[in-house]
Amino acid sequence: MVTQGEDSRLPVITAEDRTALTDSLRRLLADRCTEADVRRTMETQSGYDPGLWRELAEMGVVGLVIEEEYGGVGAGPVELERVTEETGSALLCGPLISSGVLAAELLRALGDADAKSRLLPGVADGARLATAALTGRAGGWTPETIEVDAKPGAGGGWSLSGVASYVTHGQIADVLLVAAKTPDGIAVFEVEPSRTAIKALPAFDHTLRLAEIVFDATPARRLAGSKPAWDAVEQALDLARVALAGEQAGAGKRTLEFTVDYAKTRAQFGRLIGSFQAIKHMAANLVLESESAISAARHAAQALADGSPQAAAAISLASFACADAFNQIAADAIQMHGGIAFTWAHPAHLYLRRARADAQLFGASAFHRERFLQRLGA
Amino acid sequence: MVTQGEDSRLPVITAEDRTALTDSLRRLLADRCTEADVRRTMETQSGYDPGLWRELAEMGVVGLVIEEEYGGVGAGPVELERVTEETGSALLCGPLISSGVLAAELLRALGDADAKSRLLPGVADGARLATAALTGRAGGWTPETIEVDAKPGAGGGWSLSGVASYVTHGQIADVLLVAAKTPDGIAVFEVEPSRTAIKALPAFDHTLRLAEIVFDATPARRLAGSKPAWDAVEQALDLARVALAGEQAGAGKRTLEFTVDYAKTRAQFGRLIGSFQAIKHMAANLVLESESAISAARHAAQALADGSPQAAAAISLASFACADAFNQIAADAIQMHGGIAFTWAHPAHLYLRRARADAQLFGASAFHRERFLQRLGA
Amino acid sequence: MADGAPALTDDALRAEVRAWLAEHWKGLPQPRPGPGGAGWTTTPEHRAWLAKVVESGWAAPRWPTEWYGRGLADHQARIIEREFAAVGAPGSGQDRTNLWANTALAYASPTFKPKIVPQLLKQEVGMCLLYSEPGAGSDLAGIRTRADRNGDHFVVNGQKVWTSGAATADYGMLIARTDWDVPKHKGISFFFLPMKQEGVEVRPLHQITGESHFNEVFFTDAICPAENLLGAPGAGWGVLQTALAYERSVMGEGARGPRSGVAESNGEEPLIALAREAGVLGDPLIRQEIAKVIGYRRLNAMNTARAKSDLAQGTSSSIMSLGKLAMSRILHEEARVRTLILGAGSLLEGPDHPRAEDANFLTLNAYFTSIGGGTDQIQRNIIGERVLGLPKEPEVDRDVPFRQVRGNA
Amino acid sequence: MADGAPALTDDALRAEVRAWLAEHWKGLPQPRPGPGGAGWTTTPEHRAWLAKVVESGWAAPRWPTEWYGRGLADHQARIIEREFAAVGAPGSGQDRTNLWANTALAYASPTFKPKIVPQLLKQEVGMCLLYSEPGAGSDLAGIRTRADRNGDHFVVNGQKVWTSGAATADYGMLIARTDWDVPKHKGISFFFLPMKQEGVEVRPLHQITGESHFNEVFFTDAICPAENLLGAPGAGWGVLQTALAYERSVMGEGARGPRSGVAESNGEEPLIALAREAGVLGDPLIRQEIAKVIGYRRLNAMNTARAKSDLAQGTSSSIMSLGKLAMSRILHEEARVRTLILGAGSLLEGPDHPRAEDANFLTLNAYFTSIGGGTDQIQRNIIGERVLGLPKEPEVDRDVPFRQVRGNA
Repeated sequence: MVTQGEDSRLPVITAEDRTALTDSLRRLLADRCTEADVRRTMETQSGYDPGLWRELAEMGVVGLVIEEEYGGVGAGPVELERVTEETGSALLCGPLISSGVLAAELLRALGDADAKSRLLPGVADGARLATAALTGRAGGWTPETIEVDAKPGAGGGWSLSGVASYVTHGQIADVLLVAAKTPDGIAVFEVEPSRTAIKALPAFDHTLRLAEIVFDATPARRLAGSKPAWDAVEQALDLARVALAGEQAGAGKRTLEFTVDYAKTRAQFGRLIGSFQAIKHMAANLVLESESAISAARHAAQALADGSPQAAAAISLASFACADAFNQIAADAIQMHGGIAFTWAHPAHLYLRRARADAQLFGASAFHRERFLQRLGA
Repeated sequence: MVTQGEDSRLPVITAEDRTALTDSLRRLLADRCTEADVRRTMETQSGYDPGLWRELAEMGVVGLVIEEEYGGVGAGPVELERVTEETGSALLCGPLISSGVLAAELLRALGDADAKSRLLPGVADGARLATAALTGRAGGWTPETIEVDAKPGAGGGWSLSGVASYVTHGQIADVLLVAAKTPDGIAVFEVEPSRTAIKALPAFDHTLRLAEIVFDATPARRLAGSKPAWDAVEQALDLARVALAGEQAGAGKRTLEFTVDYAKTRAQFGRLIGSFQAIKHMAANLVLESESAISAARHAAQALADGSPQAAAAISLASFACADAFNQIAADAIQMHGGIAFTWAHPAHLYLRRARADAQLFGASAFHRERFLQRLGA
Repeated sequence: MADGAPALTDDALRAEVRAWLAEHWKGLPQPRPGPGGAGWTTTPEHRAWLAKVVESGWAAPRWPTEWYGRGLADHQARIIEREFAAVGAPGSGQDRTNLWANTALAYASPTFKPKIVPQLLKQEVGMCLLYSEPGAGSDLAGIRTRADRNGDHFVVNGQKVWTSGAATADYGMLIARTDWDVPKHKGISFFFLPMKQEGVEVRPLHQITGESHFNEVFFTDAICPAENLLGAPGAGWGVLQTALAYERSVMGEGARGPRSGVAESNGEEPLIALAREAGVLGDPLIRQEIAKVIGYRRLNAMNTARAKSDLAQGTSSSIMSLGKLAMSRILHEEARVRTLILGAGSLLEGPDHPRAEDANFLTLNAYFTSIGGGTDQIQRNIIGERVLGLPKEPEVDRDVPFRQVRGNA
Repeated sequence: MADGAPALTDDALRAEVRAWLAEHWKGLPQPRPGPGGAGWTTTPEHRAWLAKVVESGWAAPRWPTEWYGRGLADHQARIIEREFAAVGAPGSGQDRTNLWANTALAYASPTFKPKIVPQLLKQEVGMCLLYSEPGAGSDLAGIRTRADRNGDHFVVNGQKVWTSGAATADYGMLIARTDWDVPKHKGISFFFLPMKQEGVEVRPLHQITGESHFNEVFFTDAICPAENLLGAPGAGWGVLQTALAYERSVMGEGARGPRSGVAESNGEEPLIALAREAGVLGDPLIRQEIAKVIGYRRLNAMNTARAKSDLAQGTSSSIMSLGKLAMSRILHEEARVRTLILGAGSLLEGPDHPRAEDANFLTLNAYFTSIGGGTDQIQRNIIGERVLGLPKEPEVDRDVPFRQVRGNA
């Protein structure tokens, strides 16, 4: 079933397979990732539901984009995006993007055969959680924001010093990949999490886990790679951005749906509020945002799958379009609900919190608009 | 009646005088500056109505801010702003701001006694039209955009070479003041218009007149001044900006008024369109814009009159707030009118054209937001 | 197969079209497409070619054979369209795109249909739309142009606006009120009105942009044969909805850009090229704004592509209805950003200042999209009600005889 | 002079106030203003001072003398307020600002008024508002809390939300339905409900921000004496409108900013200080956004000042009604710009991340202004209808007995 090119990801699973996968995933999430489940899980320390995680792994969702020889499904960006539309819609808590996408794709992009065979099988079957530390305290996910320095030590080993921040699910990671500055440019290292000082950062999006990690002459293993390490990081970031765009598109769509449902049942002044133009027109504008986000996320996934030279532009377009759309939908949803959404008990703010988090991860909208324009040659 | 400080303009006419002046002006404009008059005047080559201009001069409007000893009224920014609210509301065509404000204030700010006594009386009584050429083909009204170079010649004279553009009413000016670069910085010169090559520029706002002026070793008289010439230019620009802000606030208010009137009489779907929230809420948002513009223009005028150190910030705030408000009101007004406003015969587009012109003159919104922030110490 | 013809395989069909085109298609003198889709390419060579396409059954292959079609399914019709497109030959796919012909096929009377349908497919007659009125802009059901039955014809009196192509049209698709004593949607009838008669006067309408692409049309005892009625008397509202659906679905793709026609350099995005030329491409603020507008354009194109792909897969798509609203935003925003880029340069107009001309023209002409063919506000109602299923507003005049509706007394 | 007292000159009045203040005002222990205007400053010293102010006629000088006033015109009352303000003494101007006292003075019954008015002026009783219900948010006329007459009292059953100060209040200003067989606006009555009784249960409401400033209040056969009815039975809607007008006019000035209370440096604009601290003050994009928000704030302040000045000159001003809508935009935009400045920093929360806490709190709490006290949408209706005189929407339930209104069956 797998025919995976180096620079393009050809369709490896059929449209029918894809539909079957997203259908089962939707059913699983409808059953196991209800609002009550999300609220329960987000209050736990680890921030994910290990039972559900195992089921996701068995379904192939965790190892979706990992090559088959390492126990993954070997699917590509198109399948990934459809999957994250579902997980975003359900506000799934957990390290799906951190481990199964960002870290896994970074390993794949680097191409260090030893690291892949040691690490990927555990990531693919969900037994080990991986993440990647790619930026410093300024955030930004660019080479300039890296605050970790690597020094070569004895016997081919390296040691890292400095700080990485906004590390998604860093506090629960078994496998930690770190981008650090070396005398010959940026390289990626594997670090034993227990050798670092990991501080959980309190996230405004309670369904997310973020960590700041301090390295102090921490021993590290430099990963080999056939391309400049930052190119590999960009490749991993781009796949994570596609996944995130899908999450945003799916979450935005769901938010709009429950808001429209409310407008169809809530009466004020003797009329359903959805009959008022103030509400109806706001909703109509949001349909455009929501559908555009879905188009953008899917288009970016396809462009990446095709190995298109326009893929980076398409991904940055999806990044800012989906972030802006989800934020606007989530914000307007609260306004459209009125007082009821101003309570802690209402789910609308959970989506708004997720929208605000997603809008920052792996680069904010202004960054992506600038990158989009650069990739158009401007 | 006049007690005029050097750096602040104390109230020189009473609130009652001011009300009487704006009331008479409003009556005059209602009679002589109807939509038909505006359309007729804007199609003339000169772009103003000499008969109406004489009446404005007799009423004291043309010489409003010129000192009494030169035949003016000796009023200040507060009176000026109230007057331009009226002229803006009526879409008055003509060089009121170019001649009676920008050029007159530049002469006052420079303080060249000879030039003032030679030029101001004619400007004040409306017999001579003056203007100031303060920027080059890039627009912008900043020192860097000046494209005219001045060289000292024999006998204390100077000669100018280069281009000035966006000169308001340059093609009908009898008196031409020009900012030019000299070896010792920017200076202001008096030039005989007939010694220059003046090209009328076709303006999208048909009620406006713009010119590009080419100087080719044109003889010029350098005007003396007690302060750096660009400071004088800024002083003149700031007064012109206050006048323009008043014009925008008044025109925006009028545009909103006739649009709301339309919404009260036009029926669709068996209802007056103003009863639809789509129209009503757009109008409500525009009330906020319109009233804020009036507040901003009046506040800037008062700050300038008081000689407040915050005057420049207040003026730039008024410049961008009034420009943005008038543009939004004029744009939404067309949408609210529907098809009828898409015709040449409807006045809405005349206001939109004026809004677009006013938004560029003497610096656009982005420039003023930046200047505002700088003046706040950022 | 609708007509019981033997089923063709896709490959056989493709081969047949290719062979036919290879034999008949020799190219045409430079085509001159009319403005806005309402005009016609009128060279004799062009018409001769169309006649040949129609008679060979390629013009409307989804239609039944008795109406110049071949009774083919959509996907086979698209094979034909693709082959025509591949060689640049016009005339196929009219069963999808020819507003006039589709409307006539669905609703024309048994005596009128055989006359008009071939003329429309062969584009032998010019057409225009006679919908909007000065008193009924967004509210088309509020029209007051009247058509009164008189024996074998109707007598038409009233006024229409925003008509393009009226001066040269042979027929106008007209909605007029034939019954004033029933609620407003129920008293409207739909006609193919002959335009070249004394009772029809066409006057140019001067637009906000200074152009005159549109007309006002006045009817004074104009005559329309009864057989030119489409659908039953009083059933015109339904006919109109069908006709409007065609228009709206294409409006998201076809709005006008800048007027000057200044050649854009080397295929670069026009806004990037403009900013580069104006020397402000390095301005971070302007860069963000440009990115937003290009983004809007691309998102709309992606939405349209997704809608088409959904349709091709048999899934009906609600995305299509978003195009017009999206295009309205694109045009207004592009006008704003062009102005931002030009700065003081936007003060000017005329042929010596083509960039300013573009920005200013677009600023005004964007209203053609945000007002024309149903305002943005109406479009949001449609999306809210038809796509999202939100409840309608209470309609105060829905059940009231039209004579009693406010403003019609 | 309303009471036939000898007319005082402004100067004489000013001298009198100054002399009185000089004799009596010795300052107070640090005042503790309650949140949002709904709470009270409750120190004994404070109350003693207020009692003195009230008894001397300075608390409500525009009111008639029999109600602790002096029957003065507005401009003389303002002289008194300015003298109090000059020395920092509280308690004057209550005829302008004390919502509860003004409402009671206008509408309380002859037996209740003498008891409650002095208590309110002296701030001896705590108050809360009992308007909103879960089922009636924007549509206050749709309330379903009922008050049924039973001899000399009413029996109240139902539920209210978004009440602040309910736990400590002595009375709540309550709207409840007393007649279900008339249209919805006509069956409502207005009460001063005693809060400290068994039938009233107050539960905290957990807000979107995680705070609990508000309560839900449940009534189970709560008792309200009939003399506590304000206005006639069924005339509560008019009383409510008067009371709401007070609230709206101050809401534009009093919305909450950031929560953290991080000290802003040297009086610099907070957004400028924040951007400087974050190292992004040089970012041209962020500079534009900061300028816009500071601009909105200043424009709103200018509007408010102009409205007050118009009022002082006797011209009624419509600008006041804009403040709440303006403040809503200010808060939402400031939240957005704070987020832009912080970037990834906005991902965090909690005491170790006060800047992020500010931005995130403001993002959520801005809805308190854009939803609470009438949504922005309702506010736009009010501006459109009351300021611009635009026609109302057809109201489907205006003339329908409340029992038959949708959702009340």
